[in-house]
Amino acid sequence: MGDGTILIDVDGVSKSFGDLRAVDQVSFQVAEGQIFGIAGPNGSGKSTLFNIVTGIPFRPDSGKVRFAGREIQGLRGHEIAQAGLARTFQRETSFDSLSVFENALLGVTYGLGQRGAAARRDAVAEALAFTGFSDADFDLPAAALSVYQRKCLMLASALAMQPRMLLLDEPASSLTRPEIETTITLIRQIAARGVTILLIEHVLALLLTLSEHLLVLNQGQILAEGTPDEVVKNPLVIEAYLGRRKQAAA
Amino acid sequence: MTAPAEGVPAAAAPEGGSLTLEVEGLVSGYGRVTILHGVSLDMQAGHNIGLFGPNGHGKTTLLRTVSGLLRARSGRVRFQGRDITNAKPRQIVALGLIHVAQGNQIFPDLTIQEALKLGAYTPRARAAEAANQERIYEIFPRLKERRRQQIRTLSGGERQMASIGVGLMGDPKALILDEPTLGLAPRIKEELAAAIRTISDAGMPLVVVEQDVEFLMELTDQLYMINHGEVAAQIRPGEQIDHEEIMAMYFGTGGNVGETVL
Amino acid sequence: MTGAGFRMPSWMPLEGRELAAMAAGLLLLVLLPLVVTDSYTRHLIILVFIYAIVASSWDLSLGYAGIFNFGHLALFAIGLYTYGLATKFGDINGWAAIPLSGITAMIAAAIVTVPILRLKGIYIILVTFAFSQLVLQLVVSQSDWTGGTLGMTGVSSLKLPGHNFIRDGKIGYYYTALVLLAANILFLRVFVRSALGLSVVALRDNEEYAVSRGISLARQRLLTMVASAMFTGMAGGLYGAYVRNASIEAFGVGLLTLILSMVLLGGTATIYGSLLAGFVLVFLDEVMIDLGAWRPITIALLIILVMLVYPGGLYGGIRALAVRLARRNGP
Amino acid sequence: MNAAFEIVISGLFSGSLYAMMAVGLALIWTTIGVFNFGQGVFATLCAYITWQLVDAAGFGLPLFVSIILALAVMAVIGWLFQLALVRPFIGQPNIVLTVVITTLAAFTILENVTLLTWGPRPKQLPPLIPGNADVLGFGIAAHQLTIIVITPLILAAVWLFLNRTRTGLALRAVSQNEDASLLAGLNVPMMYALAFALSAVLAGLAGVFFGGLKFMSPTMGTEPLVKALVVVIFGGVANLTGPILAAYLIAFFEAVATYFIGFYWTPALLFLVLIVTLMVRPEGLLTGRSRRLT
Amino acid sequence: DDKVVKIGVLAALTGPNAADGQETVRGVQMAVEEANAAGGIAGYTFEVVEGDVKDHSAGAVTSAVERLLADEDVHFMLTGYASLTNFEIETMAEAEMPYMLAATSQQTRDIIAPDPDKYWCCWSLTPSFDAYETDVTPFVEALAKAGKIDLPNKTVAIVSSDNAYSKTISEGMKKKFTDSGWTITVDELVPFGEVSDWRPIISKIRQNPPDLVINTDYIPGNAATFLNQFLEDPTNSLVFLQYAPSVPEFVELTGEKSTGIVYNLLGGVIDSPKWPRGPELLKKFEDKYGTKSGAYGVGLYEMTNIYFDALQKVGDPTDHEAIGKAIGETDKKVAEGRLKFDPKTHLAIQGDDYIPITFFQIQSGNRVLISPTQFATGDFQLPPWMTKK
Ligand SMILES: Nc1ncnc2c1ncn2[C@@H]1O[C@H](COP(=O)(O)OP(=O)(O)OP(=O)(O)O)[C@@H](O)[C@H]1O
Ligand SMILES: Nc1ncnc2c1ncn2[C@@H]1O[C@H](COP(=O)(O)OP(=O)(O)OP(=O)(O)O)[C@@H](O)[C@H]1O
Ligand SMILES: [Mg+2]
Ligand SMILES: [Mg+2]
Repeated sequence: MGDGTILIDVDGVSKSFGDLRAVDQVSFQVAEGQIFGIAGPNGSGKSTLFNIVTGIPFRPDSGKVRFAGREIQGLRGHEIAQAGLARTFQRETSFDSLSVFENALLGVTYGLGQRGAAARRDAVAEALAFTGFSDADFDLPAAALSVYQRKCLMLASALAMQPRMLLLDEPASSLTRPEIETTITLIRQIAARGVTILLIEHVLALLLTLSEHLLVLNQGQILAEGTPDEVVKNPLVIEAYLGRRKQAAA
Repeated sequence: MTAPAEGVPAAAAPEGGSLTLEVEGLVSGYGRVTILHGVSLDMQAGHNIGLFGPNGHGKTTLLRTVSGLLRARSGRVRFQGRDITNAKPRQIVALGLIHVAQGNQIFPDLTIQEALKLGAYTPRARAAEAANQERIYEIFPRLKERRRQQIRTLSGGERQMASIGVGLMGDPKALILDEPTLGLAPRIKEELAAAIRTISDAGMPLVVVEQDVEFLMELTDQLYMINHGEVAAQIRPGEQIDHEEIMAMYFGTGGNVGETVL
Repeated sequence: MTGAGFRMPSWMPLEGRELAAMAAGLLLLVLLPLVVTDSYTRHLIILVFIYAIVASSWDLSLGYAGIFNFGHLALFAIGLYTYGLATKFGDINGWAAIPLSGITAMIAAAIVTVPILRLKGIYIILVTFAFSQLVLQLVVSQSDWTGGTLGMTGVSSLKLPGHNFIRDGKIGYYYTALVLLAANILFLRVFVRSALGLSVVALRDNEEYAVSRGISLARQRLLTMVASAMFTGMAGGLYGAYVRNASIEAFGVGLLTLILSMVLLGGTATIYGSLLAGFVLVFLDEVMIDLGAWRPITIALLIILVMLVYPGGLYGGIRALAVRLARRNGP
Repeated sequence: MNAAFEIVISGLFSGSLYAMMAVGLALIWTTIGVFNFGQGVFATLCAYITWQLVDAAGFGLPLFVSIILALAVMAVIGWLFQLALVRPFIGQPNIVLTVVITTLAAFTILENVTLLTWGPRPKQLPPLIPGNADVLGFGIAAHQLTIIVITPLILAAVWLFLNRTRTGLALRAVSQNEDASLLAGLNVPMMYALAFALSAVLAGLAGVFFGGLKFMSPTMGTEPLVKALVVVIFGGVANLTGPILAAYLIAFFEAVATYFIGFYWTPALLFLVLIVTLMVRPEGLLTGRSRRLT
Repeated sequence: DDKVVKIGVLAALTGPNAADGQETVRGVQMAVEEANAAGGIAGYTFEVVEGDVKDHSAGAVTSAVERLLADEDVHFMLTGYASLTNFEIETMAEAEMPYMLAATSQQTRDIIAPDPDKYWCCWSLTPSFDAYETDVTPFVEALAKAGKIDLPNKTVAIVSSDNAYSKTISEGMKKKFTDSGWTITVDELVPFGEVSDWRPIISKIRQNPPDLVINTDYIPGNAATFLNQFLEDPTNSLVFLQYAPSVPEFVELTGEKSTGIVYNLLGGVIDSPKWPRGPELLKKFEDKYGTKSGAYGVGLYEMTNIYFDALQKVGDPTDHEAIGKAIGETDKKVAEGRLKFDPKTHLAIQGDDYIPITFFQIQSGNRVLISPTQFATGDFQLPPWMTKK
């Protein structure tokens, strides 16, 4: 699907906490429309990478991030979001004192979404329907949702922003198989709309199925990169991340 | 599947008969809503049980009721023959039934070290504190590296390790794990399974809730499927079960067997 | 019922039911003086109105936005002194001085927002409190103008040709205060139900998530603070016109406690709660006037009781009751 | 030299009083995550109870016996306080604000109860140690010297208890995650009770210090409370070290500023400095994680 | 005969100044009970209604005033002090309600002086405070002349608090002292409120010991702390404290320490056998309530009686204007001296033959009136910490 043009170009970004280099000189490029997977052992710096790319809650210590030809590493979090990068969080989050509808509405209002109340409402309704909510759910308080629904809502509000790029942090963690299946289909459909996707996941069923290109981090540095098939065969990756049996399975 | 039979010290089954944990017609819920409509399950001494089933159908609620966080509206819970229905959590912990809760939200402002120390709060646990800490640092070297780091700043997986660690510090006679692999990378997941298995074989029965059925079947041999707050199906120990059957049951709740089974 | 969003008319986020209720309430208060004829009771109601404006505006920053702005009363005081100085030395007409009070308060709010932009939770308490202390110090030290700790007397009353605000049985101030209150509540309700209002709540619920949805913390915080200052400052001006003097008691603990009690007893993030609690507190205080020290004790006990039974405050409590009644009368 | 000495003494003395008030407040905040506005009236109450016990018009007991008894009473009051005003709201979304108002209300109640019981006329406690002491040839009231000396000891004890004992650890953990605490076998209600009893005792002790220092009135608790709030927040609420340090820092700042630029502009200057500091260090003087408030 | 006149008292029944408030109400109560016991006045008996001014905030005072005004049986109001600004005088004038107060006189004068006739309602027991500002200097110099103290270099340290009362007085004092050729070694203004540690200021004073130390911060607690800390290491200076030592408990709480302290009072009760009404009323008050009266107890008692006299004269309590004027014509020996009002300011006239400024020294637990001589009950004695060649 990707037409090859580079949408985001991450160039040697680093982030340290004290003497811990959580992300260390990481560079990669993602083509428009691509689904780009990021894997790596726990604490290898995946979420931190998301954090510094989106500027939430902090910026990189060094390095550049070029998004659609524009340097964004200096921008504030909300500016980056408005530039078209929408992210989800590893722990399912929501605005608990707002309704499902309002949660998604915020995405439209402050993202790239349409102007005009009517258009906004339709966009929200569309995004919610797309992620599997029925009209009946719109007035539910977000606090009352189950784990899976929260993940969906988080996705809906991200989509409502009409982003050019979507950063998903472990969308499948703690989901059941059927739910994982649905999520896979969902992400495929999003990509089909031409939205570029950056994907962190430990559930290989989802990661390996979806990723067109896979990046493996270890200790904040790039350990391996390539197509999923190449990467899962890479002994370094097996050693650091997959472990013996998974590799056999893969 | 590794058969449980050998290596299980029969002595581990105390006077209360050969049942480690016994749940009878348990009913509980939150506020007005009832979640559990009479769940019963038996845990044979020396066997580990696994719970699975769709999200939001009461697995966690069941565990919370067993460990005293939620009041049982009716029904009984016995642990090693003792009736612990609606006992205070700290009494249950004192008996050695330790519950590692779902979601890795333990003590955000404490360091890993402090949290582990707190895990060994009961006099029972204090005795074995040093040994347990060693063991945990073996299973999760990462925790040792980061022992002075605030838990809120840990990565998702690291936090999960920490909360399992805190549970093990309680020197459990029996261990309840609610979705222990949440957010864990494949390899550490494997190692966790292996480690827990070893500990468990040395006489620490397990109750495990897990979405990853493979992982579940590695650890346990007696499976219950919780659906709509009831036991929808179960597989007794020793009973020959094949993978596909389980999957079928599992997907019984909708969704079809995807082509992407590893 | 489905999608609240779908029922929002695009020009205004308030729902029909709420508007109707508002109108009804307003009508009630407009007609009230026909029944309440003695000037003392009217005086008490005027105070309730003025306090309610201050409290409900505070509810915006404190309740909705979760900004722990403990300098809110300073904004009121700034309005008060603006009115005093403007009318006494700038001999500006009182009717012009009240909006002016609003403006100065808004400017002050904008200024105090700068240092709290990066701050979280309780650290905001300290800065805003410090801010109010600085304002107090400023007022006290400029005694040539403000009268320092003596306060200012001879602040001029509101004037209308052919109407004497002082000997009219308080009817003039009653309606002036009522108009300001109505405008204030309408403004606040529209604010909180608008997209801007939602974004403010979102920031309170989960800052990082909100920012990731393109919401600017700095901008919304500034807007909230300034909005909460607008009517607060004007209320200060009206208060000055009404009591015709300005003294540093406006910074005092007594007033702070009263207003805070109104916000929390009424129920945070409700706007209406403050007015409700205002009536309750002021009139309770009145009926128990002869109990001396037992009066504050009883009122305090009552506050605690309400919080225990209805952590959502009086407004929440009344809603709960309404729901229960509805259930009982329903099938 | 003379001046320098006076400034040091002044700093140590005020610092001790601030710290004494602040540490109780900080204790509640770091453990339970709420502000107890009752802290001020705890001081008032304890001073009056002690007066009742020690004064000839009261029971005329020896001072130190009276203090011990009064502190015991404070512990009970603190426990009741959390039982009625804090415990019921644990786990609610805006507990911080709710507790602000409930404790403020309790403040009003106890203040007026004091007014009704002991009347509005000023009273005074005997000094801990009467007479003047002589330090390096300078005179200083023995009472104040005592305060300067014992306060750090008490603070150190509290600090060690909280940071070096398992109970202290539990105390800090319990409000971070009540379920997890229960599952670790903690006696949660006991922990809350302990935290409040302890901080009530500390505030009470501060009250006894004040009572021997200035005239007691039912409203004597307000100013120390406000000061303590400033100190605690400025010090950073992650732990006790911050507030304690802040207390002495602020006191020394005031002493120096008062001496050189005069009493009048010192508060203003102090507040300016506080604001600027927080702009540079948004998480308080000693940076540490601030608690989530909502 | 059941014709009842209600007398409205504005007082702080709750809050930080409840002590003064209580004393105020008791003073009025005492007068009213007497009058009623004596069968009333002009055929009327009396009833006290209180208006709680709480923390003296404008809102609270307005409420209290409005509340009393709303009661049409109230025909007279009085207070020790109600609001910070005395703005309620305006309200009383508009409501044509006879009103007496004993609050700081400066604001009263500022309000009334521009148009005295408009304010026929309102009269102040407190005389002009000018004497507070001007009379300390001659008093001290007189002591020196009499050889009771040395003034080697005519230096004075003046500490004040930033409140209406203290600040005005200290400003005036400074002017007077400099005009009389004194040098001011320390001039400190502390923010209004509690001062827990005076040390930095006292150490400044000690830098070069002055002949005279003045603190006009009237808050008793502050004054006591100041005294204690000064005495930790006293300089050879006379210590003058404004107002605080007149508070009954001051002496008993500071004990021996206060011996030697000098203070003065304007419109205070003259506690001297040479002015019998003073001691008599003080005793009456203490016998009745078991606590000593400060300025307000006896003061309000006298004010109430002034009203009774006016009523006696007019006969009709509802003729407010007549009552107001009658009060204005008062010329009577009261506990504070001879009371006569200045028609231009409606303040009591000040002076040795009217309301005198009385100087006291505390001598081993007793307040000794040492000036003016016609009331003096004793002589000045050198404070224990001072020396003299
Ligand atoms: N605020 C922080 N302070 C200190 N260390 C931090 C902070 N945030 C993250 N870290 C550390 O940085 C490393 C990378 O964290 P990160 O969350 O990016 O890991 P991750 O790859 O997302 O792991 P997981 O797969 O478990 O989510 C971890 O070791 C973590 O402990
Ligand atoms: N604190 C609560 N208050 C009210 N309802 C709750 C609460 N916690 C859980 N529930 C509801 O109880 C039901 C069962 O929840 P529970 O967590 O036991 O399911 P589960 O099987 O553990 O799901 P998961 O696999 O997502 O953990 C869900 O519908 C959930 O919405
Ligand atoms: Mg992560
Ligand atoms: Mg669960």
